[in-house]
Amino acid sequence: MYSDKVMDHFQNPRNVGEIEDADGVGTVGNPTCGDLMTIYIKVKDNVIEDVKFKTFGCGAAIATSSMITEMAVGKTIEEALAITRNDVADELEGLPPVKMHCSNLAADALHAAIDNYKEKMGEKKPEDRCKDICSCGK
Amino acid sequence: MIYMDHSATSPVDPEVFEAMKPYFVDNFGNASTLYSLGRDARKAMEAAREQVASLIGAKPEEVIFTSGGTESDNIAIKGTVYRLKNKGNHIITSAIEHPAVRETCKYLEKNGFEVTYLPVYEEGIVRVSDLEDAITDKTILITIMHANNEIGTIQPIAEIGKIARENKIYFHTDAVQTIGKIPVNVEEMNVDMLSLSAHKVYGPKGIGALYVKKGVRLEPIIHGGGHEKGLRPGTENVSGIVGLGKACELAEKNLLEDAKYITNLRDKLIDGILNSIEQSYLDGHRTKRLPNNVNLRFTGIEGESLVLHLDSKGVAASTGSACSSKSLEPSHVLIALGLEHVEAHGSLRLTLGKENTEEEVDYVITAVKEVVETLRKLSPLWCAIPGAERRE
Amino acid sequence: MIYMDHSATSPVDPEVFEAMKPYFVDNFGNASTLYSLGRDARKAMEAAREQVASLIGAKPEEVIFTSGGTESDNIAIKGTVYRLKNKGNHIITSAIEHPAVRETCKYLEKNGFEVTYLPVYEEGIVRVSDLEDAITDKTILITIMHANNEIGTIQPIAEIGKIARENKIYFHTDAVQTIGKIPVNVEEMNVDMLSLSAHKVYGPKGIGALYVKKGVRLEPIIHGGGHEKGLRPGTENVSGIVGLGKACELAEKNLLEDAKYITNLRDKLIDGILNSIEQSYLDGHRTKRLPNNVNLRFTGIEGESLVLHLDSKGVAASTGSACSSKSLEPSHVLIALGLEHVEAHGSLRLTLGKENTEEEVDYVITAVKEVVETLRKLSPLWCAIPGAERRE
Ligand SMILES: Cc1ncc(COP(=O)(O)O)c(C=O)c1O
Ligand SMILES: Cc1ncc(COP(=O)(O)O)c(C=O)c1O
Ligand code: FES
Ligand code: FES
Repeated sequence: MYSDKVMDHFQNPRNVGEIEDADGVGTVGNPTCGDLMTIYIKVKDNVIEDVKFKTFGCGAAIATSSMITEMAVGKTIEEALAITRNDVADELEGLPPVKMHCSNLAADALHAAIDNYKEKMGEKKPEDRCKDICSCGK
Repeated sequence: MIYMDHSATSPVDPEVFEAMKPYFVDNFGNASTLYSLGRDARKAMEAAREQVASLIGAKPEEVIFTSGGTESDNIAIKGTVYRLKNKGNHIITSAIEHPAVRETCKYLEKNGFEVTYLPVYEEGIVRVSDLEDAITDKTILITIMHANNEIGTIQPIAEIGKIARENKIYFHTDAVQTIGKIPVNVEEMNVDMLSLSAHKVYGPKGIGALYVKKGVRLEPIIHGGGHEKGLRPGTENVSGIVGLGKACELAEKNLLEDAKYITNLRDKLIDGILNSIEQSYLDGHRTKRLPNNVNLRFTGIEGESLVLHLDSKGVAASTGSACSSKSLEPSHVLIALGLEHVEAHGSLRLTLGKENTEEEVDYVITAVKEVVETLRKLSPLWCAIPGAERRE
Repeated sequence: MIYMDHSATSPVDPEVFEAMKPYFVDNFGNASTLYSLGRDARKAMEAAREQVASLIGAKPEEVIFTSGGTESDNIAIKGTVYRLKNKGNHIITSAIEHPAVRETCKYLEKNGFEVTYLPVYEEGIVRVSDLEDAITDKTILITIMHANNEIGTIQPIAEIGKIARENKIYFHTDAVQTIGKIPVNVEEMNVDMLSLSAHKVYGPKGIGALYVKKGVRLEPIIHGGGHEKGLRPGTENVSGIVGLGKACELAEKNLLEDAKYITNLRDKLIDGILNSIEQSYLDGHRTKRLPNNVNLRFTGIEGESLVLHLDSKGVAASTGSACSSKSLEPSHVLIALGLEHVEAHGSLRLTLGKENTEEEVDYVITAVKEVVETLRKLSPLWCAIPGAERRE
């Protein structure tokens, strides 16, 4: 079902975690639909220096999150914005058709983090964000 | 590998395979032919029919061989309602049926039938009073499973059957998950039709049976050469039938002993996990469940990831998470329990078999704990849960 | 035993059985599960799909696994006409279809569809001009078998398919008797759907496939868990599928060689019997027939007796006699050839396989001669035939 590369990123996800003083944070998805992804970026001189993620989701969701952090790091903001949904899937040597939306999610999360950076909205504390994104009502 | 997905399928018992073996290369006769090779095949088939009948307390002539549980369910349901469509158009079922029943009902709903899906409440069990309320003078069929494949809850079939009889309504039960696990007796359960499948009980895949009570007439859904009283035409799958028969024989012989052994493992597994993992929950009634069924849920975790990580630790299990399904819909069974979508995503089903051991159960408890911890570290939901420990 | 009933079923080739073996006790995984045991089963299944596709010149994704030829025929026919019932209600078939097609058509006739049964004339072959005449603007399906199971006659499928395409009518062919015996290529034959069954080609019973051309959509007749693109739900019969795949692989590899060898045996058998038994006749076209089919008739003889006597001489064969059928109706195929009932009663079908030898053929010629003589001695019909030698 999953390529070896997907399984590798799923089992050994790169760049897991949060960046406390992130310059941009993007959250997409909805836990009700089974997936929620947050990407944190640290930017210096228009270049993405550090990326971290947290994901609730299936194997593909975790693997695409991990993959996109590797793809984004070292890229300029413009280059990172140019990473498409398909690029992530391609880089992972393909995804099952039903799982393509997971790669959409990863690209969207990265773009949302960049938007956030651009809007200079990175000043909120991570704890607050954590509360904001949890819509499961608990 | 530690196999804990017996409700998905079970290995063929070596004794079953031995029984089947002669019917491939050597005794390959077509059971509907006149010559001795064919007659031998017929004899083997009829012996198997007796073995199946014996397990469920039926007469051999009440057993029809099919290609599996799905087909049995379809024949029973469509066969009844197509025949009785002039009498009424109402079907009663439960909210937690297997897709073989559920999708058949959904299809019939699009074709002029009305279906009531009885609720199962938090414990996953239908209430007889709801059934009584649902019956109308248009009701022609009640189809409610004996035990659920996901959460293992056992339904009050005998009581339901009694009400069906009193109201002269045909009653079908899907016993695919119960044969060989708990006693199944068509007389005591008051059923008119009962579906079963070999591969859930250490028999081969692609073969099943439908019990049809004497006097009950069904319209076939597959037409052809008149085999199996016209209800299931097609050259008989002799090796499969022999395998089903042997599996039923073994199931009957070992039922009580196996059930006791497996219930013990089940309870150890449930307690072990609930006690060692915070915010873990059991789905479905604690005791009115199959001896082999464990269905748990962990806050902040998605099931497919859980299953894949367990696989890499050598444990085969399954989940009701939407992300593991073709439709990306979460399990309708978990939703019927009143769970939120996000909760349903975190479910893990471990279903035990006779070859599992206490050591395996211990290993699995530890493995689940480790995987849950790993995944919670990645989970943006976990940190958000009030009271949950935050990593710094 | 000399087995000459290969059109009823064939032994499983030992190589096929070897291929299947691992998928019972050891690699027993459910092909729809996430963990490695399930993924391995899935891989084996998909490899088999390629083997089947390769034999018939299809793409793997155009092959759906079913429980056998009967189910494939039912899915193709009902699946098409239920979908297209708003476009028209007319089906064209032949007068000599297998019951899997014929009874399905008869059932549909009772449910609002109209069916034309094309005649096959003395030689047992439909005429394309009759087909052209039969087409109306209500015609939604043509279903005509590739070769007949009783008399072996081969139908002009490519031509029929061409006409179907020109008229934009779906075309299904039942190729259960032809795969592995003569070339089958879905492109060249212009078919939209094609049925096949493993057990006629040295594979196991209870497994078959339906080719569904890309873009052709069918309504399922069995509902459930969405397996096989929703067209055939139910836990996949992995060992059966692997067996079907291997059987197709072997069939493809050996087709031309086997066909040549078996045609030679067939001709020897036909000539040997016709030359040595008076008032014996061949049913169906002499050359436009399957390499392995011999269908004969002997004045004054009833087929069931013939088959039982041959059995006691160690020869397995079959008959189209009514007395051997459940309905006591003579074969509709022989009647469609224009035979009288009494003639149809005397038919003997010998269908050869790759393991038959010249010596077996010689033995069978003698055995048939002896049995025919024995039975004619008992037959009140025989002495009544003008010109026949009277016993004194
Ligand atoms: C309760 C129940 N009913 C029906 C089925 C279908 O059986 P099969 O896979 O043999 O078609 C299953 C298993 O898949 C089941 O668990
Ligand atoms: C021409 C033809 N079609 C269909 C079938 C049915 O196949 P199965 O017995 O696999 O259902 C057969 C054989 O019985 C056949 O000869
Ligand atoms: S997160 Fe649900 S399918 Fe990927
Ligand atoms: S003679 Fe007895 S059934 Fe025909």
